[in-house]
Amino acid sequence: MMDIGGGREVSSSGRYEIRIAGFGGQGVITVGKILGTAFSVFEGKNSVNTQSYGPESRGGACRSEVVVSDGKINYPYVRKADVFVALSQLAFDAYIAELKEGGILLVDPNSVRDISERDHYEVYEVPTALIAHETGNAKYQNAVALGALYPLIKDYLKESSLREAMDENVPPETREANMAAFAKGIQYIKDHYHK
Amino acid sequence: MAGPSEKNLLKPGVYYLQGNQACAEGAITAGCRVYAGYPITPASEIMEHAALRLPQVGGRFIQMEDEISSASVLLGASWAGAKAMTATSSPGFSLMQEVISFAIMTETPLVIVDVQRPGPGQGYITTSQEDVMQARWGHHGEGSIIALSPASVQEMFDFTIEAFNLAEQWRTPVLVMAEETVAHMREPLTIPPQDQIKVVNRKKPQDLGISPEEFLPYGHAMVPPMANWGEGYNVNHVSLVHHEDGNVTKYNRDIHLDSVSRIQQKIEGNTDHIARVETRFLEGCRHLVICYGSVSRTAVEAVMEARQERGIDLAFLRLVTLWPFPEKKLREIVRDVDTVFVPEMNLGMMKHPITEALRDRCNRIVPIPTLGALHSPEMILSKIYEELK
Amino acid sequence: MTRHPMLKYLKEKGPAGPRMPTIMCPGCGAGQVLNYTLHAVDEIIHNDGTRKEDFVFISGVGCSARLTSHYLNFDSGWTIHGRSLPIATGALLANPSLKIVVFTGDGDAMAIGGNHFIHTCRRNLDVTILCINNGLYGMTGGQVAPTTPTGTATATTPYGNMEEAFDLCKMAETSGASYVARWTTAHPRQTIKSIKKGIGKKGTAFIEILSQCPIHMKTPPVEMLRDFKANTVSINKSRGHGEDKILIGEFCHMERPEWTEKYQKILEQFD
Amino acid sequence: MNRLSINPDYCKGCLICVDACPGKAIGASDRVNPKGYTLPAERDMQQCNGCKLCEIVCPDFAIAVEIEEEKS
Repeated sequence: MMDIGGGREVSSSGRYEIRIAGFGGQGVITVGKILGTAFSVFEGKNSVNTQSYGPESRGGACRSEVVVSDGKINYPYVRKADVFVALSQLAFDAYIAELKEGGILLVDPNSVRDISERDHYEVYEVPTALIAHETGNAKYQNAVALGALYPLIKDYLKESSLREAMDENVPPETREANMAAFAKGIQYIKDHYHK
Repeated sequence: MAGPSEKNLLKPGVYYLQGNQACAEGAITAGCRVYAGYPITPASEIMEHAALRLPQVGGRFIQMEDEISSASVLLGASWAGAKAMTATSSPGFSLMQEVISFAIMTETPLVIVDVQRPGPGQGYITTSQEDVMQARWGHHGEGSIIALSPASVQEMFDFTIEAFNLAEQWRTPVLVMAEETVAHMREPLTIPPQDQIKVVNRKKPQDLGISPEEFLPYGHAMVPPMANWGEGYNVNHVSLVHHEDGNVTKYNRDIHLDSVSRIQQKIEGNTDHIARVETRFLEGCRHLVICYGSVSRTAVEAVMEARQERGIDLAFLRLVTLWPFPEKKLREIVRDVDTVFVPEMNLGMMKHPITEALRDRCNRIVPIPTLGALHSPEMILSKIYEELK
Repeated sequence: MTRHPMLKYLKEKGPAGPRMPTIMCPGCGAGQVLNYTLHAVDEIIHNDGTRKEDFVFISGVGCSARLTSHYLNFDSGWTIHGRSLPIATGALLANPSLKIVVFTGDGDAMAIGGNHFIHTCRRNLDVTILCINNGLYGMTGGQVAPTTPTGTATATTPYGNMEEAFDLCKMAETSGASYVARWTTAHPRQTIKSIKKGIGKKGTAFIEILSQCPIHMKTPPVEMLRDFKANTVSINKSRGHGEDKILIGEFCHMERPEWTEKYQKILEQFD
Repeated sequence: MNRLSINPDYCKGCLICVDACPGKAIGASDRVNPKGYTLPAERDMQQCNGCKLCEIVCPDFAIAVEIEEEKS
């Protein structure tokens, strides 16, 4: 697996930064938790997962981030994101400026309609809400997004790590549906972007 | 055979927990077996974790009707021999001040975690360091306090254990002044084998061969031994000015001055044992950043970058304990610097004891205030570069 | 595009941008209670001649409290958790003619605010208390409350709630409130009528409104509203045989001297 | 015939109005607002008796009934 930062205590360079944003109820926070668990529990890397939220448990802006490094992580939040997953226009507008040049941008095109300076990033458009709806429940939008994200960051972690982390962080009765939605996300990227 | 409390402790190893959860696990590891709490963002997860875990280790959890009653539970529990804790956030912390004052005067070991959020009033629900003065001066009356400032999920675990140890060792309430940043953050947490974790228990009169008849609940030593209810020591807990035996009549000013001074000196006089600071790049530095809590994670990154990119001779000092304030230690290690930067998530609070301590050790103190969110490295760096042009 | 008739009582946007839609979760009963309250207030303003500027809405903290926060086009206060009643008391002492309506929740009124609640009723101060009872702490994430049914699993009772719940109306009645009623969000017309009566009553009016929290109860709002209808029975009809069902209706409606009226007699000694 | 107005920005798709309407004049539409909430819509306004229960029970003040002027 890709070594990040060479295990030294580094400042901003030796970090791999992922940000997921949307609105309350889309499962944004769970995705961050799963990624953090995957990196730290199953890949043995150091990672910090943080979240920011408004008082609204539904509908309000919501953001979850994971900073990964083989070394020590001091500043816990994203400084310049390597990967940005945007599940709503509001979230996209709020954080696109902090995605680094050439960074990976994964959006749901049905809610993020206008992407300014598209050529600055590696853009992937996945209708996560629609796909989740097709698997039977919009609630699994975040699992679809996680599945779509995996092939784009597979240099940094194994699919098994993500699956095991999902196993630990979703209610047991939803495990099967989550795994199905996750697989659909991977498939979509394979079919549309050959990754 | 280990009783329920040992059997269900977290096995040694690496976990990926939220700061709030690590805090509750730290309390359990330290021997906390009574938890009382009340819902408040951003501290509720500590209570929720305690509600789940305490019965598993033979402890008892209760959700009380408010913060005043939650804190009051700790007095009764501690007097009845248990290690007890509650966690709240800034508005609830204000409500608990009377109990803290009471715990200081009755020398009652207990732990209160304050996951700070912005104020005043409802303020907001994100991160803050705006309660650090209330921690020291919020309770009515004299007396001192011990307050720790965790900056990571590991420290939310370690410092909660340390808080109980300090409370039991010095017979005093101890505050864990956490911040929403570390409370809601998830990071790897290493839990060492149980026998490698130091757990301190209060000294009891029985341990010192003091019989109930000879026992002075507020006597015998700078830190009096503590008798638990139910063990036949007929101890009266009183917080009116009292003699060593707890007698509150025969008021006289000398007893008043002596007893309250002892209670204060018990903490302030032992700052060297209690207080801790961390320093980096201090040798021959020209300038210095002093910080605490989660801000220290931004500050250390800014210091490294300022040194690497512009070769600025900048050192880093972190207050691990806020109170008792380590003035003597600061004056020993900071001899002669030009500018001292003090980034805080408030409008300038710890800068006051820092200014007093380094009055003749630096040319100027430059606060870097912000509210409601962690400083970004750029915020601190731009101030440093601007001031040191 | 016709606009909802009660929007005239709400601040939809301001210089700092839109304030609506409200922060409440989809299908939350608190929003319905606000709607019913505004319907009641609207009728009072038009029929009884009470001026709009005489109304004051006060709330503490919690989901119920967000109703006043910044949506109401009235004098209002979004105050301290559990302390809206002492604050209302202060307003009455300064100006007894104010029509004070307090939005509170089961936690806000009966846990942290419990002591102030029983004393306000004992004094029979002229305030209308609308207690939106969703049986849990919603804003902080679904913790147990003094009204959570025994046995319920919540964020702080993972092994099932072993405590007994309060009967809020009984407490209000025994503490001295002069008007006490219980409805549910599934009884709109009755609730509106009752709120009108409560506001019109000189003295403490306590109206408990069972309200759905679809998010933490993980149940569609429509289903919860149907349950409210099915699991309640009016005290007039029950005649004692609806024991397993929750009693709704007016429990108490009596004349008791109101605090500021009694104080007026003291003041009048010095006229 | 009475007409319904739905404010797509305020509506949160709880569909309480659909269930409350005595004549079943309102139904869930296939339209979704930017937040993904399913919006209600007129289903059979012949059944609407102008009781305005939908307006009263709406938690978000997002639905309004326009009563048709009585033709003399």
